[in-house]
Amino acid sequence: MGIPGSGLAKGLAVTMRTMMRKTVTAQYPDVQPDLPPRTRGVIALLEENCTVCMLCARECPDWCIYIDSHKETLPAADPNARARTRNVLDRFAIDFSLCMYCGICVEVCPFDALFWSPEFEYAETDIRELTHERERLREWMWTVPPPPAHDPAAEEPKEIAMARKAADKLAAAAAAAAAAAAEAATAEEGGES
Amino acid sequence: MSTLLAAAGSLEPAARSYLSPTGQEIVFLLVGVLVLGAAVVSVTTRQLVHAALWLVVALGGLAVEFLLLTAEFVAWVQVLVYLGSVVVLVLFGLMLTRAPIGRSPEADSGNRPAALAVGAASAATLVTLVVDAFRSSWIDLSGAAGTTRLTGEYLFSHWVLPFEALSVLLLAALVGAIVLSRSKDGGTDARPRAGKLRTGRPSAAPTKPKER
Amino acid sequence: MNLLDTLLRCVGTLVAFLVLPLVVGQTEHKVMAHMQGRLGPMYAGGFHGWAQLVADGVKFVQKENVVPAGADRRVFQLAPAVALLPYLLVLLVIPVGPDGMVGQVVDAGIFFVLAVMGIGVLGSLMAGWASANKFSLLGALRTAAQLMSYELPMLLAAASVAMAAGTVSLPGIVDAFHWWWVPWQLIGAFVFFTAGLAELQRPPFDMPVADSEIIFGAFTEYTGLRFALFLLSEYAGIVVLCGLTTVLFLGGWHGPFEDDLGWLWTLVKTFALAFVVLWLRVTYPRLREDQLMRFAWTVLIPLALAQLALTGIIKVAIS
Amino acid sequence: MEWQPLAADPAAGSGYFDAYAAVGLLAVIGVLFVVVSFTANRLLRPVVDTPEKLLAYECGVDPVGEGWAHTQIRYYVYAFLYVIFAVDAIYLFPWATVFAAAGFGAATLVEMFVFIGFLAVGLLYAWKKGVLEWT
Repeated sequence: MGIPGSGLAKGLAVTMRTMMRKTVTAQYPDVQPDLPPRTRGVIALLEENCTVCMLCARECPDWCIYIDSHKETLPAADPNARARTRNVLDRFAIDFSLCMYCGICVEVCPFDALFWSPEFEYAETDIRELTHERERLREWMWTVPPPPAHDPAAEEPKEIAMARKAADKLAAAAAAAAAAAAEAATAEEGGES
Repeated sequence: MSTLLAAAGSLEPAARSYLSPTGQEIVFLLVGVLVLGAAVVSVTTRQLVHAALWLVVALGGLAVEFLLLTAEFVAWVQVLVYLGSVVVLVLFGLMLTRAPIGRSPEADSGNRPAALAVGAASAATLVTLVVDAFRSSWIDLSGAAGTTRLTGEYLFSHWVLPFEALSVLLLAALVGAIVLSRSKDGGTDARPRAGKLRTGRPSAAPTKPKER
Repeated sequence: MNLLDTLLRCVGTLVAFLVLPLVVGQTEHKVMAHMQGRLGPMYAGGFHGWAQLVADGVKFVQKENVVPAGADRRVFQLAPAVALLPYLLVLLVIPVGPDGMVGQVVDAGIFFVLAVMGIGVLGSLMAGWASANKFSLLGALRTAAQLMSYELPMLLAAASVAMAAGTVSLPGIVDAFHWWWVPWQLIGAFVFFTAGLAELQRPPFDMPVADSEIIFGAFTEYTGLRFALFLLSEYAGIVVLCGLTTVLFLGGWHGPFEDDLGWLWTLVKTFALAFVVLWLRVTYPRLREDQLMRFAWTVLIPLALAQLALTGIIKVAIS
Repeated sequence: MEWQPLAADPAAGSGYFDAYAAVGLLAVIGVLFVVVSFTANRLLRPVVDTPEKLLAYECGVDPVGEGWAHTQIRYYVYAFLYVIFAVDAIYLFPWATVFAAAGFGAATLVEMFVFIGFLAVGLLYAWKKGVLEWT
């Protein structure tokens, strides 16, 4: 900061340089945005997976998930067994005027029934119409992208790691057995000779 | 000197008729009526700020009158000093000391008759003086007599001493204004030395309350 | 000069008064956007949003005109015109090219310009007072204090040029211009341009309309067309300031091929300066109110006085 | 004393009254422009006055108190200083046009320096008194 005014000149240089650079504006309605994976656009429901466990509705900080269900008794397959009951989903709705897109419901769902969809253009003209029923939520399922591939540098998933460990152990045991057998064979040969 | 007088316009009585006024004279009269009207409204209106604004109209009309008399420089001085600063100063003062919108009867002082008497007396004096001094002489408006250059030549050849005295007067006014404006709170507020720029002072330091 | 010619020149001035500020405003949209890595308006008019301000004007004309219940109606409604018209009158006398390419030559020249521009303060004061809003009043007082403080360095710097040229007529000043005036009057040019910027309340001198403190200063209560007129007066002010700086300090139409393209030189210089105005707006943050006042009185005025002394001494030495 | 009547001044080109007639004409045109645009505005705009709309705007909440706030008197000092200095500055213009002319020269320069010197002393006094600074 030797010369007085050099800071001012630096400021001018910054804005001038920015003007010469390419802009970062995306012309949205003309050009669709390039959304990253796991974009939190809207929550989609895979109804078939839902067991009406109510975990999502209970964990939702905004209480914006409405679930109605009834119990249905299934006739027992075996006459000796008890009849089974099962929950049937009557209503699954999310009020997106309340939702704060925290994603807790997606996290807690034990049966992979809730997913993030990148679909974000679901504006309505009335705030009451932002409560979307299960049909709409099911439709959004089609827009859910396949899960992104694992990062090649990431740690292995636990299941695979355990399986691999077991397999490695088995392989090692097999190799050891083979080696022992081979040794025994050579000793026998040696004894013979 | 005589050249300058000639430039300032002939004061000889000329063979002019009141019955065939030129365009400039008509405009002059009309603007004069406007100025008079604005001035009367300015002193009679009961709304403080409106009075100041009517004063703007009156003073602006005067500037136009100067222009019509070819006193170009004086006209723009009128605009710059009276409209641009004196009236603004007046408005400033009014707004700082609560100028309510609408009528302000409490601002009415009881000495209307006295004011009227003083105003009438000074008007009568001025009218008598001007009528007596110029009588039926006509100013020759064909040459522009009030340009900046002519004013400058006149000022710096004949009126240097009053000009220098004026600077002393202005200095006195300046000092007086500062002394008056600081006499109330002088000394109570701890000011840093003038001319020094304070930098790097944290804003948490107990300073005066921020204005708005 | 017959009536038709005068009328044409006046209408031409009015057209310039309506078009040039829009050009500056549109340039501001785009320049500011790109300096912030954005694109700015892109739709109105088709090509890069060139008609955005025209569209804005159409919108403003159709907007409701709200006069607050507590306001002083007539003064409130009159204020935008008082703020706007001085700039129109000033634009008439700014010379564009040699040989009569000017709306109208007025012998008092700069003096006329500065005097008339000073009237604009009244518009702000009227607006602020008549709004019956304390923020407006505060903004009006700030505006008035700022305009008065910065008018003075402008007067002094302009006087310095008048000294150099020996005349106050604007075409006369450009006629007398030599290239070495630029370094000679450099301080004056800086003072004039900076003070003009402050007088227009452009950032970084936009304390009177500081939105984070006093909403929009004196113009808080204005809507629709009246608001648009205040904005128009701001941009017309940019045009006038840049045109004046060009004429007084940068030699107006002087440049290569000045006989044929003199008017183009004036325009190019004016728009280059207008670009600088926009550039400064994007780059610098707002000055604090007390810094603003101190800058005028303790930096610009002493500088202007120094420039006056320099001009006087050199002028007498060379004559 | 050498001076040229304005009509003969080539830079001016036209008579004095013609020049100001043009200025007056432009002023009339400007007023007409304002009137026409407001007439258009009156024809085009809606008028839906609601009491909320007519309230003073104070950051979106209901206005507190009245339309006047206590303000610092400091602004006034600047206005006062300007009046004094403006009177000073206007003398610069007639002086600027003549001081280098024949018959004036250095003496006039010194006269003006004395004049400005007094004012500069005033400015310095104001500065030293701390009127020009707040903090």
